[in-house]
Amino acid sequence: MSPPTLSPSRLKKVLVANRGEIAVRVIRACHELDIPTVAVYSEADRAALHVRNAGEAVCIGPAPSSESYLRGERIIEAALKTGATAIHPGYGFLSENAAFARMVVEAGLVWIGPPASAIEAMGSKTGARQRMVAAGVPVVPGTTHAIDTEEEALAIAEKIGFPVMLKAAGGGGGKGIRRVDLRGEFASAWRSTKSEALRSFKNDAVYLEKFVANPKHVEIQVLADQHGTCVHLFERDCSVQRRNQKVVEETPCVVLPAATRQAMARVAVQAAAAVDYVGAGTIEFLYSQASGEFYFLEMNTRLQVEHPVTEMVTGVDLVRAQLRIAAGEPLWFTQEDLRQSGHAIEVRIYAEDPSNNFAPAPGRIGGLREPGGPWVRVDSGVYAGYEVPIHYDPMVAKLICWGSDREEATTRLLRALREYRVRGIHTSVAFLSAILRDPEFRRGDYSTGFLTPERLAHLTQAGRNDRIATIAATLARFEGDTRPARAVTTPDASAWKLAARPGGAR
Amino acid sequence: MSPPTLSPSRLKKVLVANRGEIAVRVIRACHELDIPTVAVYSEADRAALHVRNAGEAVCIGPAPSSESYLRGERIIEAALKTGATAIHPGYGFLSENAAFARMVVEAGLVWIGPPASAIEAMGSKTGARQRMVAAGVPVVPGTTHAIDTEEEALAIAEKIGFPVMLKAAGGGGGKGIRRVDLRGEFASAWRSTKSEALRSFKNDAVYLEKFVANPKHVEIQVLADQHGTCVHLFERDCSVQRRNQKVVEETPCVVLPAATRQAMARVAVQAAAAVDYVGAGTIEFLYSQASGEFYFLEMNTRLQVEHPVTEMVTGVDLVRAQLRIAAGEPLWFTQEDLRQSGHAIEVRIYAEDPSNNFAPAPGRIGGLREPGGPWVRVDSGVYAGYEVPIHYDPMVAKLICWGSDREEATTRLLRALREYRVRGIHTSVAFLSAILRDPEFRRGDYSTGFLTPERLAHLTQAGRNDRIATIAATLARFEGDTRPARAVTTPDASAWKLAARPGGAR
Amino acid sequence: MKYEVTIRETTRVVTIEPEGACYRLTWTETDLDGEESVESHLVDLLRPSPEAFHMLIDDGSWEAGCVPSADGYLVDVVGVTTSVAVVDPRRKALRLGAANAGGLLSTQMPGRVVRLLVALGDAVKKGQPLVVVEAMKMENELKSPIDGKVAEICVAEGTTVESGARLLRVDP
Amino acid sequence: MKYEVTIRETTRVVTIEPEGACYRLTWTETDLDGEESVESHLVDLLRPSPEAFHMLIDDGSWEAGCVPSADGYLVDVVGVTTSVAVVDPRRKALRLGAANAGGLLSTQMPGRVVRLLVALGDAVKKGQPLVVVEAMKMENELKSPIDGKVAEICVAEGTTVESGARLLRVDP
Repeated sequence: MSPPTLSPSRLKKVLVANRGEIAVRVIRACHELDIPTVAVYSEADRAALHVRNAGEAVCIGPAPSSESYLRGERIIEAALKTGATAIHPGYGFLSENAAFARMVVEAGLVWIGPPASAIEAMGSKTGARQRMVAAGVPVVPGTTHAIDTEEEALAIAEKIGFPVMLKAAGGGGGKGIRRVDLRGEFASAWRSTKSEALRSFKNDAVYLEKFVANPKHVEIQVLADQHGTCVHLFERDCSVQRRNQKVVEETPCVVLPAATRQAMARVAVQAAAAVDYVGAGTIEFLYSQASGEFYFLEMNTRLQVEHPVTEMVTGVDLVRAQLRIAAGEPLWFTQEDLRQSGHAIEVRIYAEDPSNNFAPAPGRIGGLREPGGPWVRVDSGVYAGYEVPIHYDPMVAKLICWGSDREEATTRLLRALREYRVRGIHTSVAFLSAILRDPEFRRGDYSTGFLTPERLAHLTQAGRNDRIATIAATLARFEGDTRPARAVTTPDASAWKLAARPGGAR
Repeated sequence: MSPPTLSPSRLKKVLVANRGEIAVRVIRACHELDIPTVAVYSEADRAALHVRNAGEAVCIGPAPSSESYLRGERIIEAALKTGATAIHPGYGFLSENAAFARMVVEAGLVWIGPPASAIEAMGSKTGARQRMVAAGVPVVPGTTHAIDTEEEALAIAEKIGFPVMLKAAGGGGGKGIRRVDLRGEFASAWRSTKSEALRSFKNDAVYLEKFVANPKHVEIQVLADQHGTCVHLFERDCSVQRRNQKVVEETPCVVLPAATRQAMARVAVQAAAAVDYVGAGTIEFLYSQASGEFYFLEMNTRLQVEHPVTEMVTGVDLVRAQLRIAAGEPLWFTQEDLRQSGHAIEVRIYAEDPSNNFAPAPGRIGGLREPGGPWVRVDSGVYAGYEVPIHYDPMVAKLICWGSDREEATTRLLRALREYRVRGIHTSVAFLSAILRDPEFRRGDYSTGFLTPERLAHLTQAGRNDRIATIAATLARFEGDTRPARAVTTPDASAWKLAARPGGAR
Repeated sequence: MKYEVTIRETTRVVTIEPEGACYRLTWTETDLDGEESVESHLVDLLRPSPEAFHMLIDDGSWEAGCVPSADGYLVDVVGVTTSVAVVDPRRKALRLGAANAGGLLSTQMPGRVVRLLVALGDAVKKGQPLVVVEAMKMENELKSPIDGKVAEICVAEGTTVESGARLLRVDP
Repeated sequence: MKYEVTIRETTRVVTIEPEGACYRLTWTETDLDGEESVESHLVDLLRPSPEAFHMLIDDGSWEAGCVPSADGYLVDVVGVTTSVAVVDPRRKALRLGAANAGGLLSTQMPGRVVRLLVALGDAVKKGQPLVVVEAMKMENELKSPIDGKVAEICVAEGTTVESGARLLRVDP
């Protein structure tokens, strides 16, 4: 895997059209290749970490993303003004916006992502299903087109058999999806899915799929260069989900038979080839542990939040790969060079209160100590003293651990979570520890139905230490009441205390 | 490499007889195996990170290590008091003290290290040389016994040929070593080596070796279980040294031919077997790039500071391995399972001022931001607000990066150093970056003579940014003078400024 | 000194006194069966930074973060953040007199008021949604704590509110 | 406002004025050939914490740490820490009058005084070792800044000293 040097002409300076941990991640990859970087930021993000870490920074508008991070023309203007020659979109925001991808290229800039045509082909869920069927890729039984009327939809549902899933054709990110278990619930589900689809995606087209019971969500990472070579980097198991949002991701998927892994990977490369894909992409599948079958779900034509677990087991830096592919380099390794080595697990740290129905918990991080040591990776978007803003996604960091096997990765992640200190806001840290301690999670055969309401109720109460909290709060109040002028015990002040401490220094 | 579960009976609770980053490292490994931990600390270390991270903590005496970390009987007392069943010594302090190892075992505790007999056998440099010669291990030409008189020593030196090295038989850590280039310098070198040996090691025995010109310092990591199995984990190149102290360590050693690596590893396993070694150990060699020959230098019968680079390329957690071996488990992998995958480099972050002849720079860390992201490992012993004490070693952290090849590891480490922010004290961060940018370092064929006075003068001046420092200090002073009541611009206060900023928000 | 320390509806009366260079904390703990036992701990406290409390409690090493909040502290221990109210009983009567807690609606979460569902003077039922606050792309409905009449509205649609901010008052 | 800012024997006279919500800093830079050029920068400053200075300087993103020290600030930029003295010229005369800098010996590094090599009244030469301070297992010899006589000794052997502490005074 000896890489040639990066062709320098096309990536003189990269603008990162994103914020948070992913903007920091991309900036890091650029700096490792000695490519200068430009951050863009909204007025609410002057203090954001990606602004601190970038080489340059340009303000592109007010706090709401519709007035800043989603304003393609301002981003392109910032690139031209600072002399950036390429744009990396991260994930979310404009990353899967084909029109923006086109604008970037038309402005004479390099788009670090797949061609607009590939984004479009995969952007419509029904269109993608049609293409995949044509390419011989197995899809979940159902319609490949949006359905016009409720009557027609109901007829199809009865033919396929309940339960079924109603899905917004223009949807994504777990929204616009509704399960219907019974005939009697169909009418109301149909109407609410259509109206949510219209509201969320400005497109009320809805299609229908068979509901696969207790599936695993397994996805395959692919990388394709501009010269027709496409490889896969194995799978990720992202079945721990809450409200269709991934919470924990790992690789390998322990219950996936080797032959199924190979078949799934082959199909994924086929799917990418079918849309002339270039860059990093992910093909999502449902995998039934009961039947051993798998079905194409959708393709994400961008970097995924969970890309680090793949990096940890393959040794391939996916963002570096995106940059080199965008610079026109051929892939510098073959499918045969790639191996899954050890095991990696990622958890997403959110600013939310698990004990209060996961209410968002923005606010000032009064103190922060991130874990470290061997095989612990923190992809963070925050720092001590940072005010987590109310305007954006509540994810503050990702924590990834590698281990020589799944047990080692799990216990290492538990250790790292134990070290994680986020002060002044609620986070999901203890909830994530509780998931990692759950016996079903430890077996590895959990499905997307893992986080049942009962299990959530149980897991969100784990790890309480009320006596220690009682002691700390009492000390805080007492020191505040009795020594308001100097409330902090400095290490110095404590030195003399040792001598007086019973059983202490001798 | 599927590990059996840890035999639980012998390691119920582990006391870590050390401080700083290595104590934190060992505590992490224990917590990953669900083993409770006990920290010991001196009165100067109440605020140390290892005390914060451990499960329990016991004060064992005043600041000087001779009254705390070197007091074996107090450490054993602390173990018995807290119910610890085993002691891990880290490196330095009592880690290579055979008498302490014996005391631990006699107290009924598990010693997480090699048998006292192996420590003793390797503790005397001359004794070790004798044993190695007997075991067929190549040693540097010279004497295998301490030399009695100056006359005798001079005669041997003339026979071997100048330059020669005078070495304290009881020495270690780069101390008690003196190079003699000319006959005329011999008398004074002899006397000063003897007196330094007496002062530092309470043992004035001195022996003599041929000086190997421009060698590489290459060492082999071994792991041996209690059941007679010993494997090696390849080499580390630790040739970047200042005053015989390692500064940068990497693996693999790029100029080492595969056949030499194999021969050296075979010899290392032989050397370990010759003393019935158990646990993690390192055999150090001098390797001559000119002749292709290598010579046994000494064996370190403990964990090394630079163990992380081996972990990163082999995937083996060496501290976890120490614990499992001490618990009586057989090694759970074979030599054939081990591979060198990619490349890893470590740099040591010191509290010192490179621009002022590397003067120690203890003091309060006014702010700290450690780097993160993919394949960046920070083994730190400090935190923001911590006062680096004057009493101990100036190393505050180690930074380790892995890459799929040496170029990737190097550029990643440069990126991580660029992110490293240690406020309020001088550190070696920029000096380390300058080393990594040096063309000779980049070629990889540097020897232990790499850091010449001329190169040091050059490297310690790199990376200055006086204009930025001028601007920042002026701002600090101006805000202090004009708004003493509220010297800090909060993110909030800055929001309104954006609107007014020329070319800012629109 | 005595404090009433409340975590999730459980209140402990904690006595704290300096003892040598440490602190002694004592309280009576009631277990699930109603059995009472006295807890007494000697705490060697170090505050590496104002919000970080490192405590050696009978040799055990514990760390908590305490960040002052509207009604006490936000305390985090091993990843769990909890609101802890600490009340000095001598001042309690005073505070209760001043407050009018029953019908006050405030937000636990900073955000933006996206919809006001009631107008001044409206009769409302306990549990009826009154205001919708949005943060991080999630909407939260805040419900009336009591039956009554909307007596005061302190925010308008579009207002950005801090955590703990008073939104409106319902009088019984 | 004007300041004299000194880094490693180079002094710049820097003018700083608020400009809109930013600061304008101006000074004359002299290059190695003695050529002078005027530098003028608009700085958007954010202090995420008291010691952290994040600066957008003409769109460039820079960060420095500034920790107050005995004679100004310890400033770190991309891994290099430097002492920076910042003097208000209007107050300078005053300070010079008070100080008696020439023969003062102070330590840059906190540590322990392990040996005093001179006694009160001793005649000493410039460069002659006067005191040995130890920190982190390394000994540092501090030398006389001038020829003269030891006029004052402020520490004893075994004393622990802070960075910047005055150790002794040599009068010419």
